[in-house]
Amino acid sequence: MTIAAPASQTTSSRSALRRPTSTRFSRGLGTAVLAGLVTLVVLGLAVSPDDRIQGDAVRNLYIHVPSAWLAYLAFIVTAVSSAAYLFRRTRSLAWDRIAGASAEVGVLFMAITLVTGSLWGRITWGTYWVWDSRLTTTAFLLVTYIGYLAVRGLGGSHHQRARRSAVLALLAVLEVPLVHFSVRWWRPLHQGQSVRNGELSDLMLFTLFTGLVTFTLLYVWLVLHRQRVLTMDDMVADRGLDAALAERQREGGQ
Amino acid sequence: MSSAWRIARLVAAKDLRIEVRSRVVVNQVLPFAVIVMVMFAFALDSDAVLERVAPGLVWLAVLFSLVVVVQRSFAVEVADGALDALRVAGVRPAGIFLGKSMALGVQLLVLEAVLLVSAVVLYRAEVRPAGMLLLAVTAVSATTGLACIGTLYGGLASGARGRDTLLPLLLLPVAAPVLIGATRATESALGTGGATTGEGWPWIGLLALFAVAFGVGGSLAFGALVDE
Amino acid sequence: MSSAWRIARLVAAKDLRIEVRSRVVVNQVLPFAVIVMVMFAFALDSDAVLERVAPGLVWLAVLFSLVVVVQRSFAVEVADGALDALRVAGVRPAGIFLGKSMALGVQLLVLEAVLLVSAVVLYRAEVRPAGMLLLAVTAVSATTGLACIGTLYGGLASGARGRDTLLPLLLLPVAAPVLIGATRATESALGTGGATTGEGWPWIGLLALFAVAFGVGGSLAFGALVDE
Amino acid sequence: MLPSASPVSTPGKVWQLACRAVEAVVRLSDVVAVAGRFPVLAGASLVVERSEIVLLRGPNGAGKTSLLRLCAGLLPIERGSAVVAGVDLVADRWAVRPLVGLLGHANGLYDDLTVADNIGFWGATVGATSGEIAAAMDRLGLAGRLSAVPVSRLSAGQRRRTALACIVARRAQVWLLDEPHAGLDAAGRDELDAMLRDAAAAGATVIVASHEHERAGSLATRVVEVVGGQVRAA
Amino acid sequence: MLPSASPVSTPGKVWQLACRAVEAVVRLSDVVAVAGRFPVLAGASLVVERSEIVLLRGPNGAGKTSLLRLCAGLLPIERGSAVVAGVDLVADRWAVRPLVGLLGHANGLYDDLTVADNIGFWGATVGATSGEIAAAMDRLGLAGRLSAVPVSRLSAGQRRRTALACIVARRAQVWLLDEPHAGLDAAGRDELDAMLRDAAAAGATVIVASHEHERAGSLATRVVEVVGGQVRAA
Ligand code: HEM
Ligand SMILES: Nc1ncnc2c1ncn2[C@@H]1O[C@H](COP(=O)(O)OP(=O)(O)OP(=O)(O)O)[C@@H](O)[C@H]1O
Ligand SMILES: Nc1ncnc2c1ncn2[C@@H]1O[C@H](COP(=O)(O)OP(=O)(O)OP(=O)(O)O)[C@@H](O)[C@H]1O
Ligand SMILES: [Mg+2]
Ligand SMILES: [Mg+2]
Repeated sequence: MTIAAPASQTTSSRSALRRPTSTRFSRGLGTAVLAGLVTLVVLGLAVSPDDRIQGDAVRNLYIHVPSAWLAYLAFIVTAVSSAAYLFRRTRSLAWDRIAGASAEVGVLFMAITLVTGSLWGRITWGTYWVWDSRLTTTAFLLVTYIGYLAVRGLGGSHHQRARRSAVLALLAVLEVPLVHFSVRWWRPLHQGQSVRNGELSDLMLFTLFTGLVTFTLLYVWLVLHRQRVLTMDDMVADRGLDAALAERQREGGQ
Repeated sequence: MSSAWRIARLVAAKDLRIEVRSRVVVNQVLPFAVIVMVMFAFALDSDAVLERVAPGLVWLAVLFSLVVVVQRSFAVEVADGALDALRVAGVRPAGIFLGKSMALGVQLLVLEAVLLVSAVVLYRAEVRPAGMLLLAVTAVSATTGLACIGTLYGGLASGARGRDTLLPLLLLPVAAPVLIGATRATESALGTGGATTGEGWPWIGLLALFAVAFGVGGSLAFGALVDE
Repeated sequence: MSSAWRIARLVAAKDLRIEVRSRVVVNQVLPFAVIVMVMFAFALDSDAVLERVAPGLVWLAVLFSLVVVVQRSFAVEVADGALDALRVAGVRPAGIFLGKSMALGVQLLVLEAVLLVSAVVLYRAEVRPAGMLLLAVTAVSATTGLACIGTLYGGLASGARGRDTLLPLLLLPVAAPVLIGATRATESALGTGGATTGEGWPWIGLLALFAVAFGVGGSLAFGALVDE
Repeated sequence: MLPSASPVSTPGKVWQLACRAVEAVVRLSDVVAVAGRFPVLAGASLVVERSEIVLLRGPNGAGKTSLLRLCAGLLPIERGSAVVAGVDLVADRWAVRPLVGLLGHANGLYDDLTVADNIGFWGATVGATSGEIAAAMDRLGLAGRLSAVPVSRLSAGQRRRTALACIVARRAQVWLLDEPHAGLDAAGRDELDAMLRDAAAAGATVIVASHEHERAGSLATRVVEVVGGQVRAA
Repeated sequence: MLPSASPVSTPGKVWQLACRAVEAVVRLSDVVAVAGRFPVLAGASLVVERSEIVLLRGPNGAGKTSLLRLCAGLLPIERGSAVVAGVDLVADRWAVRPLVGLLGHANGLYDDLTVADNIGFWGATVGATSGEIAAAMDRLGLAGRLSAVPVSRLSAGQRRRTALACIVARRAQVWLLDEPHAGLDAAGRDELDAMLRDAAAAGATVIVASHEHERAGSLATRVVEVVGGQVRAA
């Protein structure tokens, strides 16, 4: 059961927490992201040529692939900052919150990959879903990190949460290479390593690159904000604990 | 570490003795696994199909049994606060992890043996002598991996209320690669769909990788996951 | 008897409330069953096969879930001696049996609905409007049968004797006919492999027979099983 | 909550009204009962009159719990005869159950349900009104914050209190309590003793098994000793 | 079985030998611990010297069990500081465990195993010799028929005895006992008290939570009151 802190408590904590989650830097970053998205749309929809086989469908690439790669990045960042938390000398809840925020964003990007992918599949393969290795492993990766977020929600003290989820993150990240190399291993229907094999025209590559940069900026921006929000959540929880303590100590009174 | 091994042997022996005395796996899990195989046979009643998918089905049944056995394996620990007692006994979690994994592995191996036999009987999947070794190696490496994963997430799931709901969510996605690898390896061991034994060994690599990764990872992580 | 019904309703409500509070079935069994479906699809990769065996797989997944749900349903009773307390409450065992069966049935029905939907999604099995009624009747009658068998089985396994006897093992094969019947009926409801709706109804007869037999038999036998 | 006040409608009741005048509420003679293959009761004889409070004491494993479970109709009778609340247990172990209230070593609570849920359910099974249930709850100090806490989160004593509330909610004529004081704090113990005295005064019969001789001794009107599955006067 | 006699080889031990002279065995100051979100300990402070026998008492739900679990390193510390047997629990909750013996409300036994199996297992985990195990078993009267009975078949008190035997088999320096008398018969209680006095005399430190004030009070060298997650002198 959760502690329902008295109204006064929550409002006071709110007022204390009523500083915005944005700083000048993050505002600048935000505008950069917007600019990037605009250019990406222009490049992706107008400038870049359509594919000789896939036609316009190929434009999906510019969202699909960057979001997939950013999801990888997000999960790796989660793992790294989890390790940083577990490492005694750098132990700090800040790392844990970064890990959490990054995982949330990663799940978002992975979901985008799935959606764009299956839409793309409908066009090119004529079906939303096939039992292809990469598709399935991707789906499993998504489930795994949803599980990770669930574990973060289990409750207990901040450090309990941090320790538990950090360990889990280090295990979960093992699945990323699995997804990446799955196409090599069995039943590849999905695109192989087409990008690095120079199957794309320069302009397409450039557009893809723009997408990559934009999504990276977007990722950083999202993580910054989510991480700050998580910090505030912890602060509110601490205030809730204070209220609960007072109540508990009063038990003796009557 | 030596003490961890001593503990591991103790815990494993204890878990196996519990099974010997209570026979829950033998009397309840095993029959269900077999029934599942029978049901498969009924569900897809064309021999051609059956023989082709036999390996996959065997490993599916194994995976299903895994969940039940893991639940059981931690139920006996939490029933009367034994898990706490273990923690207070100053036992390093690595020891608990390895011990329970070993016991789990043994039970799974028995299950797999029975399931393979019933697959041979029900699905007419015949085992080539050439495949024998491959089959054995597959079973062992896959089982090791599954046992480690199962123990790890079983431990996490066996905490306070609400934990247990996480078991499949965490367990199955991670188990999936093992399932796939084991299936492919078994296929080539049985020569399903004309697969050659050679094709099998790479998969063993994957399985071994998993087993090691989760064996080591688990021994390190278990403490953090079960301990509050 | 009237009091038996009152108790049955109470027990059923209690079991369902436990589920609502602990969400074990929704959060644990359901994802488990769905992921099992996914794995099926993965194990037998060809769409053609998949679509043909979809009904069988759905009912297999139901069987899987049945085991887990039954174990859970009796775990909560024996955990703290509640089963004894129920007996002392002067509750006729028929009441307990019916109550637990009803709760079990409801949970199974939810599971089946979800599994059917995921079968449609994953295996591209499409439901013909004509088959709808047949499908519903199948689900209900098969579920009733399974719920009764499951409760009996659980009572046996958790009762004082069940532990060391092989009785639970004997009860298991009984589930098979129900699943076969349900599979065939579902096949003809979905028109799998060109089966017509007409072919389904005879199976419904079988299922209904089973449901009644085990409903009545269970209500009479349950007392003897759980009471030492 | 007065046992005699409430009309209980069960087969056993009529029969039992008929005999109450002439017969003791509990009459065991040379009862033998086995668990597994072990004779937990080896020729136990005990007679308890109406509104007595009897204390069973004796070494661990002597058979106290078994005796109480037998009186509640949970243990089959191998030899001898047993009549409780006018019901012949050899003939019918079911009829007696609505008339007795048993608190065992285990609490018989559902971990996932809240305190209120549990007491509500057990009250309902014996047809207690919501009023009686509420009364039971705050008599045992479970009315406040605790009523909404899942039983799994409770402390040992709070669990015991919940179990007691479940028993109190039913209007039993024979109370069978197995170490009821265990885990209760000082206030809880006083409350419990008061409840038992009230029940006895109102015509119920109380049998208590306990190892806390000072405490239970002061409560009891009579003390008997259980040893090796037999009952001796102490 | 004498705590001080046996050389225990653990990281904490060295450290602890270093400080034993200067420091109390248990030193909690303003400890806050939460379960779920509930503060089971709300600023508890307690100092216990070597070979003291301290009785914790207080109402149900006050925090006694939580306090004992915290001393055993089972409960994470939210605020405040705690040092047990020279181990700082905030820094390392593992090192303390080989030095303490905890008997909780639950017995920590495996139902399907026999008494001998259980005691053997728990003894082995802490490296007790078969001699010590046998000694523990017949000190608690479990040597005979019972040793081969599955724990699930035991009576409540016999289970408790088995759990005690498991604790005794390990040579703890800090004994943490949660209502150890509950369920034990008269003989068992005397035996238990004797064991605790021996242990204390041999230099161990004993903390007992109990509601049986007469009994435990006579055993204890000091009594403190736990209320609302805090500790008060009584
Ligand atoms: C639900 C369906 C899909 C999912 C879940 C999915 C998932 C992914 C993932 C995870 C990646 C990153 C691969 C890596 O670099 O590790 C990726 C890359 C890619 N996907 Fe998909 N995809 C789907 C459908 C499609 C479709 C239908 C196409 C086009 C026919 C496609 C084309 C590509 C291409 C070209 C890449 C870049 C490959 C590379 O160079 O690495 N995807 N997809
Ligand atoms: N299946 C069995 N096999 C062997 N012994 C059994 C079996 N079942 C019960 N017993 C024995 O029967 C006795 C049970 O007695 P019971 O539980 O009534 O004791 P009790 O007087 O309640 O003891 P306590 O004071 O410890 O509660 C115990 O000695 C137990 O060992
Ligand atoms: N998750 C939780 N939610 C709400 N309350 C909780 C939770 N966990 C524990 N509690 C409360 O914390 C307290 C636990 O205290 P503890 O078990 O230490 O009591 P105790 O002093 O041992 O009581 P007893 O004498 O009954 O054993 C109880 O009041 C319990 O209700
Ligand atoms: Mg007893
Ligand atoms: Mg306590």
